[in-house]
Order: sequence, then structure tokens, then C-alpha cells
Amino acid sequence: MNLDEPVHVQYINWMTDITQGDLGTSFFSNQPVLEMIVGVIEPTLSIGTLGMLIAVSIALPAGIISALRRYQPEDYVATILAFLGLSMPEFWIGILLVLVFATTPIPIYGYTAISQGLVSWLSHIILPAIAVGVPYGAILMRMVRSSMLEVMSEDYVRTARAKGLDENLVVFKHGLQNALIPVVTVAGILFAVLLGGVVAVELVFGVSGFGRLLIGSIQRRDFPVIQGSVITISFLFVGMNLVIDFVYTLINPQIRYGGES
Amino acid sequence: MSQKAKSVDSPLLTAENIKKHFPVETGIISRFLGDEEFVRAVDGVDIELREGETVGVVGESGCGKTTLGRTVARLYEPSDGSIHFDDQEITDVSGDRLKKLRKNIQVIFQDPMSSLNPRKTVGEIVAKPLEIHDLASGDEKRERVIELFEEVGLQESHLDRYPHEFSGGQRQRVGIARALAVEPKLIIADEPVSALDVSVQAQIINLMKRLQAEYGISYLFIAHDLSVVKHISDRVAVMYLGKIAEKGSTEEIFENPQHPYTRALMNSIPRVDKKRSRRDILLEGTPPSPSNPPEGCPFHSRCPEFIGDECVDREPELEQVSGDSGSEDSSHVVACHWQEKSVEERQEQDPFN
Amino acid sequence: MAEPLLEVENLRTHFDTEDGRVQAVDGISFSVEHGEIFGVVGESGSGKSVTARSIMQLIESPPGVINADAIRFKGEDLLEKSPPEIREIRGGEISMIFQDPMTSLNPVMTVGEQIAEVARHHLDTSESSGFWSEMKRKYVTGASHESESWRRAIELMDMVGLPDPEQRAHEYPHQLSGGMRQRVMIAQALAGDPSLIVADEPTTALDVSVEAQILHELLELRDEFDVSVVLITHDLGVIHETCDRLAVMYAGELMEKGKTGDVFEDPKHPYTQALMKSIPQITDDREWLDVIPGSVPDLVDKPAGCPFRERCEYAFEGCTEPLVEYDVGEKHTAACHLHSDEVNKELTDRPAAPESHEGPSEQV
Amino acid sequence: MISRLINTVSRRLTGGSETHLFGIRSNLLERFSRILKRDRKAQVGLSIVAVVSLIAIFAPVIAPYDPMSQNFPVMQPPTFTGAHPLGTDSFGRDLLSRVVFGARLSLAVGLSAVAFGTLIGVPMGLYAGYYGGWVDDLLMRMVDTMWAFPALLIAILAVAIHGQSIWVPIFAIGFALIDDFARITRGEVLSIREEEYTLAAESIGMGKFKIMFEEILPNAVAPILVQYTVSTARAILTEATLSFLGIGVKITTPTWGSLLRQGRGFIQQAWWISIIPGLIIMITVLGINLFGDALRDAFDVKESGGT
Repeated sequence: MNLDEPVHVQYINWMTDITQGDLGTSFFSNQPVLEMIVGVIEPTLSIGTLGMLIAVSIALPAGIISALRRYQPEDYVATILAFLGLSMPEFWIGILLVLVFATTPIPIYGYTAISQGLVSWLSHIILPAIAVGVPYGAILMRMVRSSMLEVMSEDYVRTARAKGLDENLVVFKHGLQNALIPVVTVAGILFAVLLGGVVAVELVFGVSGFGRLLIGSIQRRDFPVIQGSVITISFLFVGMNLVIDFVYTLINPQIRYGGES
Repeated sequence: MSQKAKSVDSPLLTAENIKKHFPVETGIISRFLGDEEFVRAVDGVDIELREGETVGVVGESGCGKTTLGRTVARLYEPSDGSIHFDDQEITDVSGDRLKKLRKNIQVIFQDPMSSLNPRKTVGEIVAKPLEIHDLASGDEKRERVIELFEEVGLQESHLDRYPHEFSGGQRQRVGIARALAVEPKLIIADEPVSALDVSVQAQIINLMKRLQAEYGISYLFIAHDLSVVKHISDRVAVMYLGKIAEKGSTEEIFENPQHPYTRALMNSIPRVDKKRSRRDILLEGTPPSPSNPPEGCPFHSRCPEFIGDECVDREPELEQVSGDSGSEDSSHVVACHWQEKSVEERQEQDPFN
Repeated sequence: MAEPLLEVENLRTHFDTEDGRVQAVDGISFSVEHGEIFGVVGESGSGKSVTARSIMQLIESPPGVINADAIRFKGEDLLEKSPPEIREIRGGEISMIFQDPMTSLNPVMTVGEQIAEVARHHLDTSESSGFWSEMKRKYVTGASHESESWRRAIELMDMVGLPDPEQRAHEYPHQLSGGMRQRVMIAQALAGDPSLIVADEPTTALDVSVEAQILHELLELRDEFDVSVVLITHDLGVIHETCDRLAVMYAGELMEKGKTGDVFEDPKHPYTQALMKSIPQITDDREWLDVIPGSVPDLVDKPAGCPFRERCEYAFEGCTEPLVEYDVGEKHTAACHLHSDEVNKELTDRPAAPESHEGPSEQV
Repeated sequence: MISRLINTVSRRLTGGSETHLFGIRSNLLERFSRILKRDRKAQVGLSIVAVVSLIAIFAPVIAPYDPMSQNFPVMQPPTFTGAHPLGTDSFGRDLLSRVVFGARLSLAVGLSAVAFGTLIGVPMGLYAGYYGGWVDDLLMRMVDTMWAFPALLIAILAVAIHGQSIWVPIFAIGFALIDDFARITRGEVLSIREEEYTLAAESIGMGKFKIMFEEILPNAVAPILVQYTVSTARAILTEATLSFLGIGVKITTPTWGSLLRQGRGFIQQAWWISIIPGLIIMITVLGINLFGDALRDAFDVKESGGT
């Protein structure tokens, strides 16, 4: 970095470098930043993706059941669990898991790459993924519940019943897709929650991922790495946004075919 | 064009060639490139109103009648045209002059629930215009509000209640009291009874008529219900796709409708006094989009009395109906190419007979 | 004479709300004959829509509770049917058309599929309409456009006057105009080949010109499909032009019932009379409309007796007695104690017109 | 007892015809107190919020020791009675005292952050929603950009530039909340603008500014209030995460998050240093969430999942 040049020249140089895939070199290790980030991104993405999968696969059925059995035992149990899940920081759930699973064969420390065997990989990321997935799933579940409740009181659901469809078809054929439309928008916004969670959870489980690199470089004041990480996070966000937009157009025909004819 | 003979008592309101176009929601880029699309909600309307008179505006949803009312009330900025009120140009007044105008032109809205702020008591709602225009304060204000309440058939005990505690008809009375508070010369009534129960509609209509007789207020009465409009109006304008299809005294319009649209519309109303025969469905389809109106006569795509090429090629202008009720200065005008044909020719094809 | 298609006996539907029990329908009885259009007219809160939904048992419970001596359809009491049997009847024997065609159609399904689905469920098509095959159709393969049900959908869309049905069937509700959406609703109601259609304010959300088209369509289809219709509306004109017989409802109770011609020519209930006089007609030249003072009563903890007595110009002390339906003509009844043998007053000797044209102010 | 308190308060607030509480008047407060009377969730939530707030306010009175004092045996496990009911930490500080003072700072950070987000976000949304046009375009593009800056990212930048301090989480969380508040307010304003009473206000000659604050804002308060509670809960959690990561407050500042950070190295040896503050966070956030949910029920606000 040519620190003696004026700031705007530095900035332009830096931007030029970025567009060429050059995020600079670490002050600390003298490694190229891009290489460092690519080296640690796998565990982070693994935990994040599995966490999201866990969240969605809990939230969807739980939210639907909770809505359909409103004010019945199932709903109360789901609601209490969801509120608990909503009220714990991810890393603290991680700490609890570490304590609980300390004496079991499930590893509570470190990470092995997916290339070294699926089972080992999975066993290392399952606990961190649960830790990040639970709060995320809790929020989603509440969303699914309220959205489902709203949809079930819509006129077209009454129409479906008046057609003589049985309740399962009314819910899953006529209700579900409509109920998911608002949930999908929120899922994107919640990505911020998930990302922060993964970074903190990596610290708890001693996973050398992106989060550790990030936190380490802040403590070392390794500015090129911090800059590179910030750019990476922004890219992840934009990418996530695109995915969400795609899913959104997929489930909402009013976006696909605008306007009255 | 509008060459109305200026009568001795000049009209209270004259609106000439009013246009109101709304931009269609498009992306920022196409707006930047300038290919903006417009909904021509109101597209060149002339309308005038004398003191103490009620002019009815009718048409189907999307014909621009509500937009016309709001533009005349200067709630919307007209895109083109000029409005004169009480011998003053009000087309682009703003600031204090606009505020003064608000004291003279008031609006009654369609939905008596939506037009009252749910977080205010009806007393506060009716008092608000008095505060805004510094007409009364303190005890005097309260007195005046009570007076207004009594005038519209509400009681003093209602003052501190919230809109949701009232029935639809009572809410509309509150709306009328609010409009009345500033003692306006003109009230734009936008579908004031269409959201009300049948048995309550009559109460509100009679109330409006009584207030008119008492205070000499003029009404621009906008509605889709021809029977209501007929009942309350002195003159009537029929709108279609942002334009006036036909205009005249209530008697002329209802006794001798000239425009095929007016005739078809009257024919469509479900009646309690006469059964319509089944082949009488004369208005097919729905009005075209006002962002892309048809060439020529806007009504030609649905017209049961379609003539031919001239309807498609050339837009008819509003012309005086000849031989109408004998008098020369009749205000009955209609925009239809049948006016250029002979009476016999028209009668031969008339599907309404 | 053959037994009626539908017989409702002493239907009472209430809702338990935080404010108390709302007796939305309070003991009404009527019957609908084969091939007949039967009108139910009333203002908002008169219980006409609840009546419609009670027949179909489409009342959310809680808070709603349906009670009746019987709701007989083709001689069988619907209240004694099991849920699967009721589902067979809904859409297959009795179908419904709702007021707002925009919100009553599913926004994320093509209109063709929404019609085809009914055919699959209620007609003998070769296609399975089980849960998993429907789910597969919806989320995996998409609806087949060669199938019998789809062809039936297109055929029906054509019959109810939708232009380009082949193409329209692939569109979503928001791509259609209000009138076209209501035609889709009608096609959907016909798809299961029902004997009775309950139409709840089918034209209220539409413009008069479209309203006329839809009513015309209903009349045509009645003949073509030999289906009876219960037409629910607040518009007396609509009733007059389409119905063979009608019932007038007020505050959950039946005020008057009879052939359309008889009731309109010679209404026997003070409420019917007052209602007819209060609406402006395109042919009338009255300076002032006749007003019914006050507003519809609160249905929470409704007092016994005639619900209209507070607003009735003929009210007398007998009006607090429970309502009874009196015969006032051939198949013409009116629930008004003025027609009882002791009173038997002619409603034509009206008292002097009220002083004010608006009548006294309403009570809250 | 609590419901009686609420009743009294709401009666006091709505007694006179001219009383306002952010425009929420009788019907909303009545509805809330009605929900409070029969909804267990609301009662638990409000009780927790009340107790934690009292602890925070009276921390110096309640805490048995100075939270910074290191004069005690190191890593003493909790006994739930005696001198150090919740044990001591790795520096020999009394955990109970630190948790009590932590309540003060954590709540202060959370509430300030949300206040920051509200004070900037709500006017932005109000203005954008009511005026529309290019102002709306511009503001919403800004909000969209903010969306890509989660609290984590801002905290990283803030710490990199400024170093750790109590202002870092306040600013980072607050900034990240702006777009939530702006979006929710704007959405609400857009639907209120459709209501005819705003047009009616214009027709009687009210100025735009007056309409915005007198007619529109009071009707948008309910969802904003609900969002406020949700965001406060979220802010407390985020503060904990940031401090745990070492990009929040200084390690010497006793917030719940920094207490957890101190426990990080001793999870196996001294579980209580990590578990107890975490438990306190959970209970507090649970209380706020339950309270917020009761508000949501009372005001009939849709779940928007705001973060």
C-alpha cells in the first residue's frame, strides 16, 4: 500500500485492485487477503447453510401446526419453545451445547473439511449449526404461524372449503404458498442475524472459520484483512438478496405477471 | 367548445378543460428516459355550477368522477385546464389563498369510516376546521360544534366518542358536520351514501337536501347510482373514461337520454317497478383502461349503437342536442356521432325500443 | 307437489364474542323449490350472509354455533351429516358464489386450475384427487392441460361468457377484470354440477353494467343447468329482476316471505313497505324520500319481540310479543302482529307523515 | 396486581378528553389492559420487564459489592446463599454484583441503540411515505443500502476506527435498526395515506406537516411500538454477541455481553461465569418478547419479523 499517496488515489488503487480480485496483503502474515478468506470460508458456509436448513425444517412444520392448532397444547408448546429460542444469543446456546455434549462422542471443538469425509464433517458442524439455527428458526416459526393464521382467514380459503376440499388440501394446496410469501421476504432480512451468529459460534466451538479470521484481524488491527472481510460480508448479503428475490418471484405470480390485462 | 351564454348570475364554479393525468408506477430508469406512461383519469372536462345548485356526476368505477371532484376541490393539482370559483381563478392558488379556498369548498367522502381519524373523538374532528381557520375557540368553539351536531341530527352526548362507536349513517353525519363547520359555498360530495345501508341512505340524502335549502349550498354530487343522482341533482353529467359523454338538466338527461352510454347505463339499473327482459343486456364487457383509451370515440368498443368507421376514426365533440325541450339555450350536450345523423335513421336502429 | 330442494327450519346461528352473544340469525324458516331463484334481501347485519354460510356449515366454530330444527337438502338433514359427507355436498350438490371475486379467488393459482379442481373432486374424472396427487400437481408437475378436468374448466369458462377461455385459463386472478373474476367464480360454482347455488351478494362489488351481465348469466345458467339459486343481496332491484320468490330479513329474523310479484305489489310488513319507500327510483319524482328513522338494532342481547318496533310507525304494545308468521296471501307470510286476528289492521291507513323529513335522530 | 396498576394508569391517561399518550388513546390502552387481564404471556412478560428495570435502576442499592472489586476468592462456584450467591469470576469479583450492574449497562445500551434507530428511522419513513416521489426513492435507496450493513459489520468498522467503547454497540446496533424502523413506518404511512381522513384533513385546510404529525403518526404508533419492543430484545442479544466477540464494550465495562466474554476461556472449569449472565439475558429478552407479543395482540399488528 502506498501510504504516502493522497487518500483518493489510494482509494482508486484499492478499488481497481478489488475488481481484479486483489484484496491486498495481510499486514500480519503477508499472505494475500483473498487467499486467506477463501481458505476459511468453507466452515463458515457449512455451518451457516446447515443452520438455515435446520431452522427452516423446524420452523415450517412447527409454525403450521401451531397456527392450525391455535390455543391448543401443541400451539402452547411450540410458542413457549419459540420464545425461548428467540431469547438466547446463538453463542450462548453453543456454550450450553458444549457443556451438554462435552462427554459424548460428538466433537465440541474444531472442524474437519468436507473432503475428509462426510460423517466427520457433519459431526463437527452439527452442534454449531444447531446453535445458529435455533434462534433463526424461532423467528421464522413465529412468522409462519402468524402468516398462516392470516391466510386461513382469507376469503379464498373459505372458497376452498366451500368447494368441498378436505382440510389438508385447504391448508397445503390453497394456504401454504400464500402464507410463505411474506415469510420469504423476512428470511432475507434475517440473514443478518444468522451471519452474526455464525461468527460468534465459531469462537465457541474453536472452528477456524471466517469469524475467527475476522475477529483475530480486528484484534491485530490487520486492516487489509478487515477490509477484505467487510467486502466479503457485503457480497454475501447481496448474493442472499438475489436468492431471496428469485424465490419470491417463484412463489408470487403477481410479481411474475404484473398488471391487469 | 364551451360557449355557454354567460347568464346573468355568473356560475359559482367554472371548470374548463380539466385534465388530471397520473403517472403510472414505472421503474426509475424508464422515468429517467422519459417514456412515462399516464393514466388519463380526467381528460378534458368542462363543468359549471351555480349557487344553490346540485350537479350530479355519474359513471362506472374508473370513469374519473372521483378524480374530477378532488381536482375541482383542489385536493389534486390539475394537469391542465382552469378552474374559476366565485369569480376568481383558483387553478393554481397555493398557501394562504388555498387555505382560504378550503373554507369555501368542502368535501364529503365516500367511506364514513375511513374518512374519520380513528384516534380522534368526533367532537375534535368537527372542531378541527374551526381551529384551522380561526373561526372559534374555547367555549365558543364547543358551542358551535354542539350546534353543528344538532344541525346534522347528532347529540351533544356524542361529542367525546370515537368514530368506531357510531353506525355508518351517524359517521356520515359527522362527516357532513365537519364539512359544514366552515360554512362553505360548495360541497363536493363523493359517493356520500353508497357505503350506507339502504334504510339510512334516505336519511342522509334528505339531510343534504335540507341543508342545501337552509344554507344555499351548492353540491357537486358524485355517485354511481343513477337513481340517487336523479333524485338530488338539478343537472347531471355522465362520464366515461375521463370524458363527459352527456350533460344536461336532470330532466333532459333522464327523459331524453341521447348518448348510447347513458341509455345503456339507465337500462342496466335493476328496477323494482319494471322487469327487464332478458335480451336487454346492452353493455358488454368492462371499460377499457384509462392509461390506454381507444382511438376515436372512447365508448365505441362497447357501444350498442355503433355506427361505423367514424366512431373509430374521430372523437365526437360535445354538441348541443337539437330540438330538446324546445328551448334555445338548453344546456343539453352530448358527444356522439349520432347527433350528425337524422332522427329517423337513429330510430330505425334503436335497440332500446 | 314434489318436496322442496332445500328446507330450512328454525335456523338460529349465534357468535360468542367478547361483548356477549350475537344472535346473527334468530329462528328463520324457508324453503327453496327445484329450479327456483329464491332471494334473501336485507341490510347489513340482517343475518343474510350468515344464513347462507349456515346452510353450507361454513361458520367458524368457535365463535359461531349453528342450531336448527333441520336443514333438509333433498330430504336429508345436513346437520346430521358427517364432515366427509358435508364435503361431498359442498361444491358437488350446493356451491357458493361470494361477494368479492378478487379476494375469493386464490391469488397464486391459475383460474383454470381453480375450476378444474372442483371437477376433479366432484365428478367422475379419471384423475385422482387424493391429497398427494393434488400436492404433486400443485408443487411438482403442475396442472395437466390435457386432462378431463382442465377441459371441463375451459368448457365452463366458455359457457359463462369468458372470452378466450383456452388462454384465460392459464391466467391468475389479478390479471382479470372484476366482471371476469366473477364469471370465473360462477364457472367454479358450476363445475361440480350442483343442484343449488348460494350466491352471496354476487354483484355488490361490480359496476351496474357488469352487474346486469352477471345477473343475466345467472338466469341463463339456471335454465341451462337446471339449478336452483339462493340469491342474497341488499338490493331490492336485483331481487325484483331475478327472483321467483323472496324473503326479507331484518336483524336476524324473517319479516316477510312470498312471491316476488306479490311482495313488491303489496308488501304486508311495515319494514318491507318502509324499505321500498326509502329507496329513490329512477322513475319517481318525489321531493323527499320516505325515511326509516334510527338504525339497525344491536344484535348483542337482542330483546324479545319484533326487532323493528323501535323504528316502526305502526308499533303498538303487542310488538314486544315473540314474532309469529301470519299468512297474508297465497304463499305469502308476514311476521307482524298487526296481522294477528285480534288486531288485523290494514297497513294502508298510515298515520300522518312525520314532521321532519329525517325523522328523529338515531340513538347510539 | 399489575393489571390493576395498568387499569389505573390507563384511566388516568384517558380520563380527560385532551390526554394523549403518543396518540394512543382509550381504545388501544383498554385493549392492552384487557389482554393483560387474561393473557398469562402478557403478565409474565410485564413482570419480568418490571423487575429487570427496577434492578437496573437500583443497581447500586441492590448489588452487595463493587462490581470492580477483585478482593474475593477466585472462581468460587455459586452457593445461592451466603457471601457470593452467584459465585465469583476469574478475577475474584462478585458475580451477583456484576450481573446487577450489567443489567444497568445492557439495558442502557439496548434502549439507547433502539432510540437511536427510532429517532432517525421513523422520521425518515414518515417523510418518505407521506411525500413519495423522488424523496421517497432517495430515502428508500439509502435504507436499502443500510440493509446490507448488519450491526456486526458496523461494529467491526467502528472498533477498527474508534476502538472499543460503550458507544460502539450503541451506534452499531442503532444504525443497523434505522432501516427496520424506516421501512415499517413507511409501510404504515403508505396504508394510512390511502385512508380518506388524511385527504379530509387536507380538505379542511390542514398543512402537510401538521397532517403528518397529527393525523398520520398517531395512527402509525402501534406497529412502531411493537417494533420497538422487538428491537430492544434483539439489541440486548446483539450487544451480548458483539461484546462476546470483543467488538463491543471494553472488557472492563460490565455488560452482560462482556461478562460472557470473560467466561469464554473457562467454560469447562467455571461454567457459572458463562451460564449465569446468559440465563439472565435469556429471561430478560424473553420478558421483553412476551411483552411485545402482548402489545402485538392488543394492537392487532402483523408479525413483521423485524430484527
